[in-house]
Amino acid sequence: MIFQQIIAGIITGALYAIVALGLVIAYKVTGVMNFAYGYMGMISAYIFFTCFSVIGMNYIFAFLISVAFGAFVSYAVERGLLRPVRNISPASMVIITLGLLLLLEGIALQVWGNNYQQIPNLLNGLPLILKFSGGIIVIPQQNLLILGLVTGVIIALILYLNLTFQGKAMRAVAQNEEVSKLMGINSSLMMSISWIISGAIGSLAAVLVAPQTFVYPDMMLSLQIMGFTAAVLGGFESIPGSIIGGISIGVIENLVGTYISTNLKTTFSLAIIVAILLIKPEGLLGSAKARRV
Amino acid sequence: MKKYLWFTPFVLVPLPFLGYPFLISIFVLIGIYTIAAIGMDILTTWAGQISLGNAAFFAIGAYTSAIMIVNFHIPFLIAFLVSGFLSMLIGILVGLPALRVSGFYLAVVTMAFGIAIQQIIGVFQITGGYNGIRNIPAPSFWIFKASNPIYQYYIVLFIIFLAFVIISRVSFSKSGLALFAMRDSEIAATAFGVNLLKYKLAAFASSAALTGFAGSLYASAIGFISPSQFDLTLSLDLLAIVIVGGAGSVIGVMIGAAFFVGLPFLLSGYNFSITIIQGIALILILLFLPKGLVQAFKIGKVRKKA
Amino acid sequence: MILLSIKGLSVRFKGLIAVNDFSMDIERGNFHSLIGPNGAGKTTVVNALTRVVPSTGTALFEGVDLLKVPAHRIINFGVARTFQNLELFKNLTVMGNLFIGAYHTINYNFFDEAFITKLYKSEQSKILQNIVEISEMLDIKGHLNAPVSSLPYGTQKLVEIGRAVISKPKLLILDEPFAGLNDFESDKLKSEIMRIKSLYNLTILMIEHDMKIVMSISDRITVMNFGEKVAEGSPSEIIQDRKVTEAYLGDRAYSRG
Amino acid sequence: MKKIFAFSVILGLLFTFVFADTSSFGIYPDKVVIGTFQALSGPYAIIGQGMLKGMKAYFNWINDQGGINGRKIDLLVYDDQLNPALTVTDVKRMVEQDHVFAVVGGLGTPGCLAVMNYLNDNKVPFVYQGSGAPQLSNPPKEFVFPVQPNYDLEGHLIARFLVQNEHKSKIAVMYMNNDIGQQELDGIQKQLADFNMKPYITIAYNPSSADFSSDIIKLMSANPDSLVIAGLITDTIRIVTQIKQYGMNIPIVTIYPNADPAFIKLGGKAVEGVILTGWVPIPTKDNPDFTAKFEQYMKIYQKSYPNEIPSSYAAAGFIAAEVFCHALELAGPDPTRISLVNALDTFDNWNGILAQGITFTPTDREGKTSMYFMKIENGTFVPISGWITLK
Amino acid sequence: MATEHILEVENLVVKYGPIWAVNGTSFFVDDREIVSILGANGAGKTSTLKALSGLIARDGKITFLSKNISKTDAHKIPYLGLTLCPERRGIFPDMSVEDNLLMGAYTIRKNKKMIRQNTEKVYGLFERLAERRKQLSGTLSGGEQQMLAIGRALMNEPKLLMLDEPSLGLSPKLVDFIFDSLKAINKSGTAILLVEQNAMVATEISNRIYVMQNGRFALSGNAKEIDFQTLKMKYLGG
Repeated sequence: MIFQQIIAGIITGALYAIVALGLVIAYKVTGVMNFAYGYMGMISAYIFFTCFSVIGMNYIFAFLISVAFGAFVSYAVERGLLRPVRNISPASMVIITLGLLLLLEGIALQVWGNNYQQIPNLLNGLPLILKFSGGIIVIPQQNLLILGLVTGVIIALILYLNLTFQGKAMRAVAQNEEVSKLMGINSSLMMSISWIISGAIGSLAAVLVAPQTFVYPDMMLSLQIMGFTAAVLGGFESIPGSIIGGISIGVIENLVGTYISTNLKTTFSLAIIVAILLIKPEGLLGSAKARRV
Repeated sequence: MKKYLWFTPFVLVPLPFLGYPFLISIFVLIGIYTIAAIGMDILTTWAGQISLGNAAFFAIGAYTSAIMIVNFHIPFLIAFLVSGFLSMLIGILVGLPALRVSGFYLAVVTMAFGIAIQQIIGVFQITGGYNGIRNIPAPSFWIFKASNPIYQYYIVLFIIFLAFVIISRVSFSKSGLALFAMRDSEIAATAFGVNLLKYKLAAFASSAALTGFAGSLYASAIGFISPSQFDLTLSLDLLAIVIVGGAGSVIGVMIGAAFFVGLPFLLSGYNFSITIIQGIALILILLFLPKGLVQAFKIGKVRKKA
Repeated sequence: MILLSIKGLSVRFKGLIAVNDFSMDIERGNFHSLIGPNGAGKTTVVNALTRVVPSTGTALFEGVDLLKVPAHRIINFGVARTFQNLELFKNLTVMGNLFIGAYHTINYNFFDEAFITKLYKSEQSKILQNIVEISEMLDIKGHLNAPVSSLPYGTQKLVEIGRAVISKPKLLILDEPFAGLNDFESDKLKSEIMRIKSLYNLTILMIEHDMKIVMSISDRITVMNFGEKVAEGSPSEIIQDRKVTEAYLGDRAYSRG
Repeated sequence: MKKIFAFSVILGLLFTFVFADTSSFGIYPDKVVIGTFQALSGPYAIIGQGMLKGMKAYFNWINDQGGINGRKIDLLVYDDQLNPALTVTDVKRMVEQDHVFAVVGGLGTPGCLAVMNYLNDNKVPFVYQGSGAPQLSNPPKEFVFPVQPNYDLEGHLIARFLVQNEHKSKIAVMYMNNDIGQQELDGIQKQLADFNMKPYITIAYNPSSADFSSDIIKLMSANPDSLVIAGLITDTIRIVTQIKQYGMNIPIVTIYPNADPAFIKLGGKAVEGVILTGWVPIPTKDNPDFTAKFEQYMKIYQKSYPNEIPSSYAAAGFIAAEVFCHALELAGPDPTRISLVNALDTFDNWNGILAQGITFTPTDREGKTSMYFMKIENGTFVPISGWITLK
Repeated sequence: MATEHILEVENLVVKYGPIWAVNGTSFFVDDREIVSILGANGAGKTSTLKALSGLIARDGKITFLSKNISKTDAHKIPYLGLTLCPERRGIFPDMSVEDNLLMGAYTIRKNKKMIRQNTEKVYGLFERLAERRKQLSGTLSGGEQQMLAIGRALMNEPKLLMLDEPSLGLSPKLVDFIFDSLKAINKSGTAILLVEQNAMVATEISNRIYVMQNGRFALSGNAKEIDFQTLKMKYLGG
């Protein structure tokens, strides 16, 4: 059972990881911690619902439209709302994105009402079953899809940031905005791109998790909380850190849920994370220097 | 603003006699949130620490007081004081991480604390699990039972007044200025003898104590508590109240609390989502009135002069 | 008589040696300047002394090793400082900033404040009196109730010095007090500093780049380069010192000069 | 002197609140003002909106006929978002400012429990609660009239059904870690204890969870022969869906709050074959009497909400309105709160349109104690048992 | 072209809030020239360079290759052939040496061949970088970082290279090496505008110098004719 739980934990953790990843990308380049992140994704899930279930579009097409919409919302938010106040204090940043969160929640309520809506799984066939001497591992197809897509996104992102010129330029902006301007890099454009990527990732996460949670205004709340925790655990500046952070939280949660207490699953997981942070305040892969806070 | 401060009691004291008894219950609620938000204010505005977990202190205060009164029949006043004290002790424990982490990291640590406390309360028998605790009697002082909301209103008002008096005395004294100094520049504050350890813990302690007092009043005023009432939203609301109303001003916090607690009642008949208004208000206030709604009144005043 | 004696002070940041085995004595009553090119480690020395950064070595101040004292207790021994890029409490008024300067001299506690005890009243009026005195002397009395961030840069510098002076220090450390001031402001600040020094009987350690001022104001000068002391002496000795010229103008300078 | 004067004015004003005859508040020559609290926004709005529609449909129908004894029903609605803190304030507002005659059909266990004693102490009748909390009926309270079956009772019935009808012995229980789940579990455990059995495995989950993989893995490795899910619609569907995704195939029984078209709509194929309990009857071929009544119900409902299929929450609201109106009629031409209570206590297996078999006595306030089982087949509810009662 | 000023600055003013960092300076750089701006700390040298590269708000007229760039955004200036190698190097510490150089070639990113050539040129100039091309640049020594910063600035073949205190924190030997490299760079056709505290090394390689004090030029002239004693006085006061 322990293997099965770890695998299930990795799949849950993969979702935490990409939420963390999206947060970290935006944070690294623009220094904004986006507390409305999950709720921006939620809007995309509603767009998907509208395209797929109401208008009756093709699944893939609806998927692409909702992700593109999420990217656009993210772009607009960064450009229109957050860019003008880039240098405010962390507390104010929390509040302003919190205001955004309330606003998005309200908009969703107003536009789509508060009934739960359903998005179907893309893959609904028989689960993948692996038998081996120690036991049996069952992975539902939708979870395989999640794992596949998340891995794909992570690999694509890492390749983009490490191999392409533009990706490297974005990393340059994250490390030193002023000097990157001196290289001729349009840092303002890079910031927008980082939010577009972040928004697309958030939408992807929302659409992937929606069949499980249903679509409703608060659907992303717990995913967002865990995504944040994962990002902090990973060091908030580090992309590999956020992935490791997300997956380890997923696994910790499942193991705690199995062997310690179901009721206190989240509590124990959070306690472990807080303990790690107290021992290593900069997170697992964070660096002690130059924290952007 | 200061000039017109004397006017406030003349508005607040006779308020219950407007003739809308149910309104008083709302005023009581606004007052209780004001007390908790003053606690938040001390932490954020005064000491510059973020907390996304203050709902936990609210819960600790409410549950301590409710358990003492319902299960052990301890007089309200004692339960009230103990709940503030216990919150304070736990506040100090939570403050310890604040010495190691700051900014967003602290926000996440306190958020984790808030979520954990909510979950822990749901698990134990003595707290009534997810069922919560019911039939918590109204605040009483020996034979006097403040079951009428009017009495509760004056009790709450009195506590806010006390908090206001203490805050106004402290704000230009050693401890208040030391907190401000710590917030503005830790390095300079240290250089002039401010012990960061002591003041960070003191900020957490007093914030937790005030929030705990508010929780105790809440339990007795509402008469029913359950874990779902003390969720992340409450913590965020407390923070938002401070920001909207005006950081650092008791009157401002009151206005903020009225905005966040009172407005939903006002709009409960209409089919319009209150969060849109709250969200827009938060954003606009942060963009244009970084010192909160209080600043708007100030601006009005200056214009009149000019 | 020596007021502060630094011996073997070293500061390392992650393997990088910022200050290496630095020693220096400051005579009581002296105006002692610490100079050197950018990145030589001057501010690091001061940060080590005031325990902002961890360090090894000793710094005996009237028999007490400052390097063993926690940062917030340094002021109690009579060492006050200003900061390179102004570390004022920017949301407080000038009065509030000066008040914190006197923080460590205040004996009342929270309960005295809440209940306005006799002790509170007498201490509070004493401090306010001090604040007024200092502000009169520095000619910033008119700004007492102004938020400090609203003041011109030069005035903010004065406030920062006032905040240090009100703490009644024996040793006052000034970190680049003249940076960013125009000639007029510099002259004014220079005379203020000299006046304060004699009035309060201060010993001053100053980091400064403006050589004209350093040469005209100092009793003694220590020169640093690459984290080490390269020279020490009176202004006239320093100006002749080959190592100083090297440090400032580059190592090929002497051959040409 | 001035001070004393001011003081006595204040005291006088304070006392005006205390003395007043309240027994016929809310009764006017042409109308009766009653109040209700419903979650019209927030996560439970789907329930509150439905329930309110059912109530309004019935009251509209009654009012169109001229009301009860010449008085129309005037319903005040407050949105408490199923947040008990708001419920308390809203109910105080109804009682103290709006002077409602009675509170009819409040939604949500936390809110109902939070205000039941307040209403009882203030002698305001509280008819029908959208909650199955046993505390409402036990101990009985003079002014509180629960109608819905309570969860403890339901737990008993489910356990008995699984053991006696379905011959299951390894019964797993997944329950929401809150009052509803706990009470269902209590009922199941007590009933199983009577059979000298225990639940095979019990798993508590948090009401806010969305991912049940670790719980399902636990379940799979325990390998039970049946599963009871004591949770609300969304969690139950999540669990059922994920169980199916994991390829697990066992009989699943869930509780009556889920017996709603939304359960099928949201659950889709995954909820096929799930067994539910019900207390609001559904029309079938072998029950022509009730089928006629059900058609009447649909007619009444669609008069207010044309072309809309009522949810089961609407049915609950409808029943609440029915019970109240019938009692008001019995209470005579000049009803008081006391006479309403006395009228309610005469209900003996009373059948209205939808309301079936409602009984109240001064010492037993469990209005409805019988239930039946149904199964989801081809996207509809199909009854698979007759009425079952414990008593 | 050779006699025309490639860079001409008229009446440059830089203000930080109430502080005037640069107070109306005018100067020029000719093609293939090395010009140094000398002065003590806080004199306004760095602000001058930041103003030229568009990083900070500035007043006055800046003409580069007959184009007015006084309002141009910072990230557009390198495209014109004007590159600043910033103070304290400003390398990207979490990137490899090679990637750092690549960032320097951002303006010519479409021309893969030219990038390859220029990279080899830089490696030829600084062999130690070639040895460490895969290393994270944050782990390099101070001298190597300076080489990297200069190399990076050369990657897009600027017409005028501006350097802000390349000698900062380096040992005398390394300073010599860096300045010899600058001479070589200049020989291959790049004009250099140098800001330095280390006056003597700077003077040695410069054609002309300006000495800055409190945001103004206190002294200017041909580097060979400058009087060392006067210079020393400007530095040490006294």
